[in-house]
Amino acid sequence: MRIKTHFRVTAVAAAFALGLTACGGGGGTTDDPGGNPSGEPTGEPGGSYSADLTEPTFLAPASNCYESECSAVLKMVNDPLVSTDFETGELIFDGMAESIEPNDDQTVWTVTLKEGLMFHNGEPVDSDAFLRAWNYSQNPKNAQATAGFMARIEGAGKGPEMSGLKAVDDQTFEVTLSGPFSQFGQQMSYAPAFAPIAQECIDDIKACNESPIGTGPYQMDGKWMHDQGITVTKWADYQGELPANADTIEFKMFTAPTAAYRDYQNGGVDVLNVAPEIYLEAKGELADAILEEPTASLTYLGFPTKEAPYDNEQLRQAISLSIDRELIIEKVLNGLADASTDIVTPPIPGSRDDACEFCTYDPQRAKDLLEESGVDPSSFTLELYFNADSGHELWTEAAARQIQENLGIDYELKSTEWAQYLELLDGEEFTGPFRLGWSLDYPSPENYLRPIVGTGGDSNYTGYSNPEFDDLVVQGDEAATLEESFELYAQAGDIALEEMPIIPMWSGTTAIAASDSVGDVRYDVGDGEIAFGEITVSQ
Amino acid sequence: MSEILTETERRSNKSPLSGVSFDGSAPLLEVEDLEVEFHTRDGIAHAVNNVSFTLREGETLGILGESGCGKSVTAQAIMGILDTPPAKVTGGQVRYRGVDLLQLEEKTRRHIRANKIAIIFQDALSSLNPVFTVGWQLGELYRKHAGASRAQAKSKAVELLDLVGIPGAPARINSFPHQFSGGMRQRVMIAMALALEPDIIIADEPTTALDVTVQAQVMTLLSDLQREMRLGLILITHDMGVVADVADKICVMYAGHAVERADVYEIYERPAHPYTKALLESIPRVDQKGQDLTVIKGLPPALVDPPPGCSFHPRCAFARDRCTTDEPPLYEVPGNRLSACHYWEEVLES
Amino acid sequence: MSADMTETEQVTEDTGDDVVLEVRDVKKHFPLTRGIVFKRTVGHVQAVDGVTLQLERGETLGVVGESGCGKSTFGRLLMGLERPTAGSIKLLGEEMAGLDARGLRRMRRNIQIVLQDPYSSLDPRMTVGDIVGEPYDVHTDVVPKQDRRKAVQDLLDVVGLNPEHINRYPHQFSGGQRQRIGIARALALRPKILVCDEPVSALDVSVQAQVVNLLERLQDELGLSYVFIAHDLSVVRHISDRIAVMYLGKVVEIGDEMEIYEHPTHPYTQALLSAVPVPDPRLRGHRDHIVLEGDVPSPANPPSGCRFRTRCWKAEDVCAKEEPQLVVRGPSGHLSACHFAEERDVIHAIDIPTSAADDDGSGDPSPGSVAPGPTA
Amino acid sequence: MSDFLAAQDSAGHEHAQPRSDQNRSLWGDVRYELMRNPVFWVSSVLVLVILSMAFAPQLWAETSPTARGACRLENARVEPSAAHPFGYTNAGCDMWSSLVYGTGKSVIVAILVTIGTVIVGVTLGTVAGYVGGFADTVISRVTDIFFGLPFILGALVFLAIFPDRNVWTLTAVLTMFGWTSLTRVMRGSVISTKQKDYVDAARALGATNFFIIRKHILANSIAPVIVLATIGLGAYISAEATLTFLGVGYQRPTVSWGLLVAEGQNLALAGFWHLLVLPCAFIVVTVLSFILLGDALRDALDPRAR
Amino acid sequence: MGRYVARRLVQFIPVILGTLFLLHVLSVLTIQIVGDPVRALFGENAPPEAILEQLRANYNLDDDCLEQTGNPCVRLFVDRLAQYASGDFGINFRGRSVAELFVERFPVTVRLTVIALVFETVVGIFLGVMAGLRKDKLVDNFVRFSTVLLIAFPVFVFGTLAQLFIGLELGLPLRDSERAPEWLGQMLTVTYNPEFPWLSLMLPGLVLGAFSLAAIARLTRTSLIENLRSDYVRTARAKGLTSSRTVGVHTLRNSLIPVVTYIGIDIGLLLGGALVTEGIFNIPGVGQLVFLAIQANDTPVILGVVTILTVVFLVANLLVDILYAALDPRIRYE
Repeated sequence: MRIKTHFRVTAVAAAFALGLTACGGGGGTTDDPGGNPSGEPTGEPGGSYSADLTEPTFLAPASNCYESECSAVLKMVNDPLVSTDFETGELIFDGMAESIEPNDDQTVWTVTLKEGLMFHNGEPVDSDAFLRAWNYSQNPKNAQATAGFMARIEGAGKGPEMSGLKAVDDQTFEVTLSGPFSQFGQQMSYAPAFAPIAQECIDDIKACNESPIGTGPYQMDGKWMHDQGITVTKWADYQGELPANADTIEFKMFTAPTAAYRDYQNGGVDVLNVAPEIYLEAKGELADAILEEPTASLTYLGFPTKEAPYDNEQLRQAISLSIDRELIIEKVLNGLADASTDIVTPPIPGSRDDACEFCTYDPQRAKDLLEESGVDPSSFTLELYFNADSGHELWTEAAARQIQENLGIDYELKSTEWAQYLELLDGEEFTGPFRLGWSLDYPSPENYLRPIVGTGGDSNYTGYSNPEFDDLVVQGDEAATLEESFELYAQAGDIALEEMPIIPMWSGTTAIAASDSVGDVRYDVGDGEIAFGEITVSQ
Repeated sequence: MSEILTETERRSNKSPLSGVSFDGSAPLLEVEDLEVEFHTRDGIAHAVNNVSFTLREGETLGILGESGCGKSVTAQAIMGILDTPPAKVTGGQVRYRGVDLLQLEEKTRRHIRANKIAIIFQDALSSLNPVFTVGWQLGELYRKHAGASRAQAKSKAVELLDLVGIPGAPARINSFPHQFSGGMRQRVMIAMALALEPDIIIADEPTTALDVTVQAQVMTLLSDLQREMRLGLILITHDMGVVADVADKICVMYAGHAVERADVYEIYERPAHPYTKALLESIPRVDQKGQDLTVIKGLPPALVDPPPGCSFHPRCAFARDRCTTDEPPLYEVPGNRLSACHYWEEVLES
Repeated sequence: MSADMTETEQVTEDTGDDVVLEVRDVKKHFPLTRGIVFKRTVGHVQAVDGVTLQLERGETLGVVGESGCGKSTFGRLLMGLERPTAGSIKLLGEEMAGLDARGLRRMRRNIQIVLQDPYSSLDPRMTVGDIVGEPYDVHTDVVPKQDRRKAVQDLLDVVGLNPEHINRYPHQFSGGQRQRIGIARALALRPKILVCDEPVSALDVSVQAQVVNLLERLQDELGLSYVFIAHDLSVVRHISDRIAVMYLGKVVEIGDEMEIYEHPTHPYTQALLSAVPVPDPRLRGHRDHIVLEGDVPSPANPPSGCRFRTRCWKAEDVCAKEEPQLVVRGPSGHLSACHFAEERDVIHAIDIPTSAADDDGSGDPSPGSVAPGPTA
Repeated sequence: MSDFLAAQDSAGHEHAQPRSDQNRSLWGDVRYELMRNPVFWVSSVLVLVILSMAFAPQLWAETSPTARGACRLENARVEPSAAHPFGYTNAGCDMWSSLVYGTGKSVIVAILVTIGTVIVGVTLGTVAGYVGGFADTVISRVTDIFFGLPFILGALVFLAIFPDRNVWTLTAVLTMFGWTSLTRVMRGSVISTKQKDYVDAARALGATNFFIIRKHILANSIAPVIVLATIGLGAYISAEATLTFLGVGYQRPTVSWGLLVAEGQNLALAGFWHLLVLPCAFIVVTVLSFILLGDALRDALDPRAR
Repeated sequence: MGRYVARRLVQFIPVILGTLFLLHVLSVLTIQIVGDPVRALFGENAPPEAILEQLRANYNLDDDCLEQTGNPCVRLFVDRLAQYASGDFGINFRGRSVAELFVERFPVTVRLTVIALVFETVVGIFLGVMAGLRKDKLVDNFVRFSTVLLIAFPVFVFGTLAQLFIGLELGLPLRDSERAPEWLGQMLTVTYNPEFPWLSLMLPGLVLGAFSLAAIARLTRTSLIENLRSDYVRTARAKGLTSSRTVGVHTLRNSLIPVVTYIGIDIGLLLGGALVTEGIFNIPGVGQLVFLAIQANDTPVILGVVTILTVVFLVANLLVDILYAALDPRIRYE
C-alpha cells in the first residue's frame, strides 16, 4: 500500500537517493501469517523502541492517507475494519467488523460491528462513525486522497451523502454498490480509506490531524512533532485483538535514508527500513541481521500499443526476452527484487510463478522474434521513458543497453519530472516504452489486471484494449467463489502476458534492520509494513 | 607645558628602562655609520649608507633630500620601526644618551619609543587609525605606557589637544581622524608625539600635504613647542624653505648618502656639495622674479643599482673621471662642515 | 576708483583683441542632496562663485589659493569637464556654454589640460605612443593614420623624451618624465591654451625645474597661453605674468605678478605670501609673519559678506554685511576685493636689526589675535 | 603639423632616459611575475590537461562510456586492478573513461558559466558604474534581487522548470545566480577607474563615452573580475556536483563528475571506495588548479603584493 | 545613522518585490512547463477529476493562466502580495500553514546558522591572522592549501566524511561510554537530536561553516596583510605598543571590515544553503523544507518560505551594514 502515491519517492528520497525507490512495497510473506520472528524473542510486553519514518502527509482524517508513512502510524492508532488472509484471499475479522456479508449478486454489503468499541476519547464506534467518515471521504469538496475507494458505492462523488450508505442500527450498516463487485470485502481491508471518524475529530480536523483520535491499540503520546517524530503509547482501554507489545513506539522522521541509517548505527533507531541506497553498506556491516521480505510491488515497462512499431506484438515480446532481469536485479538492485513471472506479484492470492512465457532472458529467441515481426531494428530509436530522480536511471539504462546489444535497436533515455511524467501518462503521449510501478490497494489479482491492462483502466496508459480480457475480468468479479474468480483472472492474465501491452519486470523486496534490543520483528504481508505492534523489547 | 605625568607615573613608566644606564652628559642622539638595506625582488637596495649625525638638546636638525633618498628610512631606523623584512639595519649605531639602541632588546626599545623618541608622520590621515577616536588613540599612550585609567587617559588627551591648539578639545577627543581638517590632524599627530614628553621628536615631512597657511601654523606650533620643551627635533623634509626657517643644522641626503652636513646659515650661503648647490639653484623663490632655474639633469639613481663612485656624478656639473670610480668620503670643510665631494673646494668657490 | 563700479565695466576695460579666453561671472554650484526616497537639494557647494577674468595670447595666468578654494574646479570649467551653473566662458570669442557635444569637441582642440598627478593621469595599460597619440584617435582628421607615429615621436622630442621610447609604458618612467608625456598629449592637437592644474606639485624638487623650464620654453616657441593653477606660490610667481588669488570660489585679488607679490593689498594674499617659506635662513625672523587662524570655511556654507572675514584680522562689521567688490583699490592699480585693501610687503626681509636673537612673538596660537607685523 | 614640429629646436635638450631598463609592459610584468611562480606553472599545466580532457577526451581515453557496448553490467563496481587501475563504475563502465568523458560536462559548464557571468557582469557593471544615476540604481537593485535569493535555493527553483537538464540549462541557472558578484565587483572597479585622471584627460580631449569605456575603462577595471572569475570557475565545478547530488543536476546516462560522486557517495561506504575517491580527486584537483591559478593571477595583477 | 538605516530600509521594498516577482515567475513557469503539481500528488492511479479540481482551488492553482506557458500570471502575483501583506502565507499541500511551518523550522536553522557563523568567524579569522602574520611561511601555505581544499570539496562529501569519522568513529564510543559527559557525545552526533538543540548541531554547523571558514580565512589574510602595511600600523609601532596590541587592536579591527561584509552575504548563503547539511544530518530546518517543497512542486511553500528567507537575508544584511558602520566610522558619518 505504499507505492500508490509517490510522496516519498518523488518528494523525498529522490534528493538523497540514488538507488531504487525508497519504499518497500505492500504485501508480505507467503508463509506463516502468524509471524516469522527475527532476533531474540523476549515475548514480554513493555518497554519502548524507535523506528524510522518519513514525514507522513496526513494523519486525520484517515481517508486522506494514501501512502505508507501515514498508514504505518495509523495502523497503530486505528483498528482496521477487516483484514485479508494473503494465503487464501479470505477475510479475517480481527478488526472492528463482526461480519461482512454481500447479497447474492454482490451489490449490497452489510457490515456488522463488534460491540462496545470506542475511540480513544471515549466516543462510541458505531455505524454513524463510519457513515460520517465515508460520506466525508467521498465528498469531492473535501478532496480526500482515498475518495476513489468509495467510487463503487452508489451515489459517490455527487454530494455530501451517498445514497448507497445506510445505517441499519448502531452496530449495522448497509453499503449498496453501483454494480456487482465480489472483491469489495477485500477492498475494505485497506484500513485508512474505510476507517471511522470521531465526532470530535470531524469538528476540528486540524487539531485531530496533529493528534489523531483513533480506535487502535496505541494512542498518540503528545502531538505530532512535524519532521521530528511521532510517539504512540499503549491505550489502556483497548478492547481489540491486535497485538501491542511495546509500551511506547517512537517514530523518528528522516528525510534522507542515509541519515536514518547513520542514526541506526548511532543507536538512535531500533527498527530501520533499509533503503536501497544504503543497502550495500548496511549489508556489509549487518549481513544476515537484515531481514529481507518480498513485497507486492510490481515494476513494469508499458508500451504505447497504438504507436508504430510498438503496435507489433512480436516486437514487444522480443524486447521483453532481450532483457536480462536476473543480471539487473543482481547488479543494479543488489538482489532486492524477484524477476516477474506474472503481472500479479507473488504474495497476492492468485498469483502464479510460471505464467509469463516471455519474461525469461533468451537473446536468441528475442532475435528470432524480432525477425519474425518484420520490424527493422535500425529504422527507429527506442525511446525509453522514466521519471527522473527516483532511482530508475540505472536500471532503465541497463535494460536499454541490453535491448541494444541483443536486438540492435539504438536507444535514447528520456526522463522527466514526476508531474510532467504524469501529464504524459494521462495524455498517452509516450513515444516509447515507459517505466511504471504498481502496488495493490487490496489483495486481489483484479487489483492488478483491471487498472493496468483493462480497457479504460485507471492506470492503463498503454492504450491496450481487448474485450476478451475485459470480459474475463468481469466474470471474475461476479464469480461466486474466490477460487473461481482466481481462475478467471488467470485466464485474463494469460491474454495480457501473451500480447504484452506491458512487460512485467520484477517485484520488490524490502529489507529491515533491527537492533539487538528488539525482537519479534516481522514484515506484515497485508499491511506492507513492519508489524510494529508485535515487536518486543528486551529489558 | 603642563605637568602631564605625575611622579608615580613617571616612575612606573621608567621601570622597563631601569636596566639601561643612560649617560646624561652624552649627546641626545648620535647616529653613526648607519646602514640600511632593503631586500627587493630586483636585488638589494642600499637605502641608507654610512649616515652619521648628532643631535643635542634643544637643537633642530634638518634632513633634506628628495623622495627615495633614504631620509625616512633613517628616521624609521632610529625609531626601530622598519619593516623587517624587507628592510634590515646592517651596520652602525644609534646612540641615545650614549646607549646604542640597536643593541637593546625589543621590549626595552619599545619603551624608548614614545617615551624618549617620538615621530610625526607626513600623512596624518593615513597615519591615524581611522576606526578609533582621536582621544582614544592619544589616551592609549597613557594607558599602555603609564598605566593610566581610561578617565585619566581621557583627561590627558584633552590637555594634549589643548596644548596643540585644537579648539574645543573636550568635545573633539570623541571625533574620528577623518572629521578633522588636514592641519588639525597634523596637530593631533604632534600631540601624540608629545604625549609622553620625549626628548626627541622626529618630524618626517610634517607639512608636505598641507596648504602654506596651515603649514605655517603647524611649523610655528612645532618650533614653539620644541623651544619650550627643549626638545631635540629632527625635521625631515624636501622643502628647502621650511628647513631654512627652523633648522640649526642641516644634513643633505642623496641616494642613501649624507652628502653634506653643515650649519644652516653656511649651507644656504655657500653649499659645499654640487647637489646642494644645484638644488638651491633649481627652486624658484617667492621673493625673486625672473631668476633662471638651473636644471639638474637626469634622475636620482635606483638604489638597487647605484652608479659607481659618487652616486651623484651622472647629474653633476663638476664631475670628472675620478668621480665615476672613487666614492668620495666626507671631507672636512672649514667651518665645521662635511661634504662628500672630491671637489668641494671648487664647489665652495663657484 | 569707486566701489560701485559694475562688473561689466571691469570687463570691458580689459578686453582687447588678444584675449583668447574670457570668463565672465562663471559659477559652479554642486548640489548637496539628501533624502531617503526622493533626493532633495538641501544646499549647494559653491565651488566657483562668480569668477570673471581674461587670458591674453601668450600670457600665463596663475591661479593660486588654498585647497578647496575652487581653483581646480575652475580649471575643469575652462576645459568643459564641468558645465558652469551660470556665467559665460568664451574661448577665442566663442561661447562654450551653448555648445553641443560636437561643438565642444571642436573647441577642445584649442584648449587642453595638463593634470596634476603624473601617475594617475596616464593609462597604465597604454604605451607612451598610444597615450600621446590618443588625441588623434579622438580627432581622427588631425593627422592621417600613417603619419601618426611620426607625429607622436615628434611630440616626444618636443617635450624632451626619447622618441624611441614610444613603445614603453608609463610605469617605466619617472614622475617628471610622465609629466612630459602628459604635456606631449596636451600639445598634440596644437591648442592655443593650456590649463596646467598643479603640473609640478607632485614632482621631486630636482625635477620640478625641468618641467617648469619646459613649459616656459614651449610657451615661447608655440605661443601658448597658460592658465597655471597651483598652490606653490614660488612656482606660480616664477612662471606667471598675471596672478589671480582665489578664496572660497571667488577671486579676491588679481593683477600683474609684480603687483600681487610686491604690493599685495588683500589680507588673504598677504597671509598667503607671508606663509611661504624662503630658502634663506638669514631671513629668519625678519619677515612679516602672518599666521592665519583655523581652516578655510566650508564652501557649502560660506560666510556672509566678505568670505575671508572669519580669518581676517582686519575684519569689521561692514565685512559681514557687505561683500567687497573686486575693483581697483589703492595706488598700485590692480583689482582687490577687500574693504580695507592696503599694501603690505610680506615676502621680503624687513630691514631691521641683524641680531639673531630669537623672536618669540611670531605665531601666537591663541585664536583671534593674529600676529601681524614685524617682530623683534 | 610638421611645421609646428619643425619649429622645434630639437637640439639643446637632452633626452631623459626611462628609469627602468627592462622593457616590460604592465602585462609583461604580470607575465614575468607569473613565470617565476611555481604555483602558476603547476596549476596551469593541470588546467591545460583538464581542458584537453574536456574538449578532446578521445586523446585520453579510447572509448566513450556512452558508446555501444562500452559498459557491461557484469563489471559493475569492480575495483581497481593492475589491468584496470581505475576500476569500473556502478554501471559497469570503465572508470577512467567515465572520468575523462565526464570532464567535458563538468568543465564546459563551468567555462560557459564563467564566460556568461563575465559578459553579463562586465556589461552591467560597466553601465552601472560608468553611467551611474538611474541606470546604476536599477542595475544595483536588480543585482540585489538576484543576490537576495540564496544560490542553491534559486538554482533548485529554477532547475525544477527544466526537466531536461543539459549543459545549457545548467549553464543558464548557474549564470543566473552567478553574475551578481561579478557585476558588483566590476561596478566598483569601474567607479574607481572612472575617477582616474586619465579618464578626465581623455574627456578633455573630447573623447566620447564609448571611446573612453572601450579604451580606458574596460582594460583597467577588468583585472579583479578576471581573478574572481577564475576562482568562480572552480566553484562552478563544485556546484555542478552539489546540484547533481541534490538531484537537479545531470542525469544518467550523461556522464559527469558530479554524477559519479553522487553515485559513489553511498557505495564508497559499502566498501567501493574507488567510486567516490576517484571522481572526488578529479574535482578537487580541478577546483584546486583553477583557484590556485586565480590566486597566482591575483598576486601577479596586484602591484601591492609585489 | 538613522537616516542611513532608513534609506536601506526603503531600498528593501523594490528588492523584496523584485525577488518575490522573480520567484513567482519561476514557480508559475514550473507549473506551466512541468505540469500540474496537484496531479503529481497522486501517482499512476489518477483520482477523480472532481477531487483534483477541489485541490487546485484549495491551493489557488486553478487559474487559467497557469495553462498558458509564458504567461506571468500577474493577477495571481497581486493576489498573493495582498495575501502576504495580511500575514497569510498560504498552506502547503499537506494543509499546514506555511507561516507555521516556517516558524517551526526557523529556530533550528537559525541555531545551525549561528553555530556555523561563530565557528567560521572565530576559526576563520584566527587562521587568517596566523597566515597573514606569517606570510609565505609554513603556516601561511598550510592555511592556504587547506582552505582551498575546503572550498574544492563538495559539501555533501565533506558532510558524510565528518559524519562517519567524527560522528561515528569518535562520537559513538563517547556516547556509549559511562564516563564521558553526555554533552561531549552529543557534540559529535550524526543526527539532529531535539533534546540537545544546540549541541547536536555542533558537527553539522562545522560542516556547514567549512566553506565560509575558508573564505573568511583567505579574506582576513589578504586584508590583514594589506593593513599591516598601512601608515597607522607604523604609527602604532612608533607609539611603542606591543606587537600583539598593534595587530590585535590596531590592525585587526580594520581588517575585519571586508570580513563583516562577507559575513553579511554569508548569512543568506547559510540560511538557504544549509539544505545539504540539513539533509545529511536530518535537521528539520528551513532549507530542507524548501527543498522538499521544490521536489513536490509545493508552490505555496516555495514562495512563502523563500520570501521570508529573503526578508531575513536582507535584514541580516542591514544589521551587518550597521555593524560595518560601527566598525568603520567613516561610513557612519556619511
